[in-house]
Amino acid sequence: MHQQVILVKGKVLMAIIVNQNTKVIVQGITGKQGSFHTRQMLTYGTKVVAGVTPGKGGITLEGVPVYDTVQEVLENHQVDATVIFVQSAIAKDAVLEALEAGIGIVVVITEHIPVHDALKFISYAQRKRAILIGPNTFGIISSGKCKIGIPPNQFFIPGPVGLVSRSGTLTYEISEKLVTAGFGQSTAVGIGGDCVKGLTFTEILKLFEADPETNAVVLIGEIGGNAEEEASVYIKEMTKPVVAYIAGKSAPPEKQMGHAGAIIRRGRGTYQSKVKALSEAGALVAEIPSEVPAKISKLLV
Amino acid sequence: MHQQVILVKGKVLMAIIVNQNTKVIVQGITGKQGSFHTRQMLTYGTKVVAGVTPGKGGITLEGVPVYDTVQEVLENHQVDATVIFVQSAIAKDAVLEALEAGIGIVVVITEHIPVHDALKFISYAQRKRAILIGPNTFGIISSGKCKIGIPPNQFFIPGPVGLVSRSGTLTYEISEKLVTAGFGQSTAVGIGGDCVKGLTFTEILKLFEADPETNAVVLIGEIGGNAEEEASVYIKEMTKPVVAYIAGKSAPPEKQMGHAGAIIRRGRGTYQSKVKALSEAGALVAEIPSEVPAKISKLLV
Amino acid sequence: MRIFEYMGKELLNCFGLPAPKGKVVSCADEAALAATEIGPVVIKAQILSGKRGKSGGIRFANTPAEAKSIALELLGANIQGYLVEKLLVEEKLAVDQEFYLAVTIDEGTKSPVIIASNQGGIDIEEVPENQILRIHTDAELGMFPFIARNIVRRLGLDLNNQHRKELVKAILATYQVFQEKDAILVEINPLVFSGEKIFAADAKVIIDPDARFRQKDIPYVEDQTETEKLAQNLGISYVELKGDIAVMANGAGITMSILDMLLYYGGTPANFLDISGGTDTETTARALEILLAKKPKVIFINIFGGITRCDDVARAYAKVKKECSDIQVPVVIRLVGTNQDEGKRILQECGVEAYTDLEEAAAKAVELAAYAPAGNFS
Amino acid sequence: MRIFEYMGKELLNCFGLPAPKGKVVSCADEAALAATEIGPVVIKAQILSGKRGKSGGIRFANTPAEAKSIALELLGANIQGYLVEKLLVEEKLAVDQEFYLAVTIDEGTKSPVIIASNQGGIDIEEVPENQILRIHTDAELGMFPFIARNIVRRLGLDLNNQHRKELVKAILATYQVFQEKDAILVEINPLVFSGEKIFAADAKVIIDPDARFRQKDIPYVEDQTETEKLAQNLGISYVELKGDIAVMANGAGITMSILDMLLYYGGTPANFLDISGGTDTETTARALEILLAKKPKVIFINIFGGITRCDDVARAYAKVKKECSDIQVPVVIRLVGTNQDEGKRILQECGVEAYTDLEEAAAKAVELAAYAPAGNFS
Repeated sequence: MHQQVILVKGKVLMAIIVNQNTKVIVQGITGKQGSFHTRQMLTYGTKVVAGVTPGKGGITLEGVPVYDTVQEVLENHQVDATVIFVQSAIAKDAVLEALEAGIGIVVVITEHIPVHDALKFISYAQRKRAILIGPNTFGIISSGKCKIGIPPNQFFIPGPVGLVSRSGTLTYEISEKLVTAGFGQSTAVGIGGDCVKGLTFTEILKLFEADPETNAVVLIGEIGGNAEEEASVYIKEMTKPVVAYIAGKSAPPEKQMGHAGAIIRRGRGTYQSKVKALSEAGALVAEIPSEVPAKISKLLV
Repeated sequence: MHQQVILVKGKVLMAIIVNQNTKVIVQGITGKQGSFHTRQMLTYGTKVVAGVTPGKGGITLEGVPVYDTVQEVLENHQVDATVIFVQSAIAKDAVLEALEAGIGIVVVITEHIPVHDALKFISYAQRKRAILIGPNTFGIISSGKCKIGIPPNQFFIPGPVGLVSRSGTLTYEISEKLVTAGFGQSTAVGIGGDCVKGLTFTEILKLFEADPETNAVVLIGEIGGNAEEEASVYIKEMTKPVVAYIAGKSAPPEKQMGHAGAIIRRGRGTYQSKVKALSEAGALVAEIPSEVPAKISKLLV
Repeated sequence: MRIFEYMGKELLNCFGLPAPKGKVVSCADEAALAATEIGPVVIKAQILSGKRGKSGGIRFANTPAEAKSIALELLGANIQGYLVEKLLVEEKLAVDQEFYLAVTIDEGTKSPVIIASNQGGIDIEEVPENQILRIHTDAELGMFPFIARNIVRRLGLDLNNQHRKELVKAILATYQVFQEKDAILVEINPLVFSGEKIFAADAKVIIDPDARFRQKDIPYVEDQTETEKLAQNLGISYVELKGDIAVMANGAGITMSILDMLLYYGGTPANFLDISGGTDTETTARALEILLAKKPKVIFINIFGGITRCDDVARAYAKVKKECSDIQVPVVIRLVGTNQDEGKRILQECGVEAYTDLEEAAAKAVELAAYAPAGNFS
Repeated sequence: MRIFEYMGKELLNCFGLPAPKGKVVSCADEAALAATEIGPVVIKAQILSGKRGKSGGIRFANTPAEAKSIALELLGANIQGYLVEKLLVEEKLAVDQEFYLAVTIDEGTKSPVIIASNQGGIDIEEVPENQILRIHTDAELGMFPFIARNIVRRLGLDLNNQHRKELVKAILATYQVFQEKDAILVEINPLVFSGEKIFAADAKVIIDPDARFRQKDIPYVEDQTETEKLAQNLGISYVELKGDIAVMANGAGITMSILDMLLYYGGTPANFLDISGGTDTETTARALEILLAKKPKVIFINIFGGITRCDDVARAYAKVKKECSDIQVPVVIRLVGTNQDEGKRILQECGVEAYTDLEEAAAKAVELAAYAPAGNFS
């Protein structure tokens, strides 16, 4: 996958996917979420070079020029990544616009995107060899370097822990505990809370394994789906330690997908199945969030 | 593009796209055209290893086993190429079936395929990096080695002339004249008579340029479209001589596509435009078919 | 959004896969009339639950009189927690062969998947692995007849051409409903041959709730309690549970985690309530009222402020406290993030001291619930 | 298959791009009635030809009486070889801005292409290159609003948001007709802004004749002579030309080449007839009758046998010769390929010596035509 190596004044700096030089645009910049988080990203130090909202081209928001189309942005700016804040019904159009224009990193914050739309734009991203994070993700943040998404700024400071998660607020919670315990994060990535996602746990874990700035990884999962079980296959091969926390131990069994879902999952998806797979792969599994910094502390100090 | 180099008993044998070892299946083998031409191909020496007709699996036709699906064929035979004889309405399904199964050479004989279907399967073939010849083509014949398609057997004998054409019977006519004049063909390829096609003139010319068995190329074109003008760009670069014949000098101007077509073609498409482009590129242009062997004769003898 | 069997069958029929001859009825006389027209029938309670057969929701009638008496029995009955309001009265088919067929989404491959088995009519989870086919399609390219033919072949059956064609048709129709109707599941179990024809004898269809805006011709089917509906109208997620500590938090993951934490410390959550979908003061106040109405022993609120502002939530609490003249239930609140100081100040004015540490707050909530008077808990 | 303007406009309207208010009429009273309802109107002859304006096929009427008199004049008239049977009576719009918009297929890129220009209303071939946009789409992925927005931006116009949205809508609708209706051309010239709204003021739509089997809701529109129709029903291609040597051959390329050859030798072809679509004896005999009916000076038949069998064609000749008691016109036949010897034998029995060399045969046909009595040629 993508490992960016950047030379700044002769020094090699690494980060997974994004870094301090990543130039970002915001699609849906004039909406409530888009404008709020553009301000937050700028405050964090992210190089937000432009925004897109059809029909609003020409204005400036938080000092960032707004365009009608992605194509027009690319004629005027160098762009590495885009973050999607548009409403769910038009998200497919926005994502395809970014991919078709050749943007290599697409972070889809929007939630409630129809899953058939997500299937199609994820497939198209693979064809275009682009990195797609989400949908329904908090985004990606390489501490102190670049934040693309919505995590609160104060809980992400540089440090040795890589963080990958399916859930936003839970990640902030654990991140805050880590920071309080003295552990910053190299990069934190939200793979997204929907059933189909662009980057998976495994792909992110591979990047952390190769990242010299990351010494340990925290994986935050949830019941449902196969993602944690599939990640466990790779965790077995990793040289870096992994601490995992899985939410949903007490949640009632999901009613919806029924038999066909069960057939796809083949017994996977439960809290027990995930904890078993992770433990067997050598990950340390925390029972409650506060156990995460404790386990990291044992590993890294 | 694809240049096949095959070692048989230590000797290097070349041909463009197909050769004496190419294993072929026939989709639509039990139809009138499919069965007739399967017999003809077998007579020519083509290695027809299987046929496909849904619902007819299990029978044998001309000694060739028939299956219901391409997938089933591939479980039982090694296959390099397929030739499509199914009726036009289901041609897209048959072509996609072959491509999805991973067959690398697809020759689409069927005519009257809806152009929107052709656009889609040609695009999919590109994605799968497969060679697609046609639709509405007579096929491909590497003289004495392999015939995939419908040309009459007797007019194709081994020789130094590469032949590429948009039209079937006209090709046989010229091929017969060449053979009578003592010039066999290395390979003859029909790019197809429809407005969108898989392989183009230029792609075939490149293969002939690289083929040690080909010393000169005959290009048989028609009025309409840009194909000959686009080929001329490459002919300029070729080291091997090209003789061209364009049919339709006396045809009334095409009524159909009107302005938009004209905008796409920008003045190209007429007899005059094609002859001018070809001549300027260094091709010798024959006025009537019988001039073709005469010009080849001058070049090669 | 799961839809009723008869609706799923109508969709399948639109794309060329028929159901047995049948009628949807909502009174016993209609059931009798349908049986008069059709002959021997199967009568199926239209509820949003599987395993109706085991709960008496699927019955057979040979005469109109029998149909009427069964309908009288079923209509208005409660099966697996669902009120039976409609019945599907359908021809009792002579079944020659049964299949399982479904199309859904495989999150592992990020693509649609067709699941088929020649072991139909029984619970597919009980069918041996090696008798279940899983065929993935390309999300962009979609479905083609050749894929259906491959499935039919790989089912490994000795079928005549007519039956093969029928099965191909059924697979294409099922996939089309999945594709065109934004379904996340279309499941037919069993798919049956009766004579030369194929029929969907059952249909379970779940429509992607996020795609309802463009599937307006599919009627909205309700599968929620009154409180869940109320919450949905507010744009927030609410699920009722059986414990005594009411929970409000922002974010699905953290809310789930809080339920786990309460159990970890020995408590029991009364609900799951994620307010991240609507976080202004007014919506939060309404959400709080939902919790109060359930009369829990303790209310536990956790706000990790991002776009959700701590002061908004604090103001919501203050507002509800004032409107209800007083909140009797003890409330444990933990606030962190955007505008947390202002939020804590507002809460102090209401006499509530906000926590900063989540585990400490959760443990406190469990402790309060353990000592609360039993009568408060409905 | 080109369809009438009003049909194209109906299709566009189905996908969200309206035409000006209008009515299709086939008598003068209806035209007057339409003008009464609509007000000042433009009356457009519905014929399958462009440049109607220059031939008087597009007229304006301010009153119902004017509309009636124009309709009387146009209905039944012959414009550019077409009989006017229907008129489109349409509101005369106040036009603020005009565009050219088309979607067709670019054979070079093997993909759909959208062509747009802000120089609408005039002949697009006269618009300078740098004012014409060509945007290609991915044949598999299709069209999306962002592509339309890119086109609108690149048109380089100073439009307000309402106008931009209207233009995006128009582009999407035009593309959808192209995609959903198997069109090979959808051309709107001009596309106009009238106030805040956009309208298709004209529509030229050509449907892929090979896709008619799945576009059954689009009416069949005839654009052929009686003889061409007859040929089409036989499954063969026939085009009338103005010369005196009737031509029958198998294969479009070779048939075109034969026309060229006849001209090369100083003759003139009377038609293009490619029998490769139907090559049995019966069809070939019927095709031969079509040629005979046109009373040419010479009939020239060239068969290069492949799947077409020379003996079938020879038998067709023998059959027609017998049925017509005799064929008066000289016939030059060249036979090569499948069953050529049997074919030649049959022809010899009819007293015709078949040629083997094409050019020799073509030269002979020209020679015979030059010496044929003039009266034979109608």
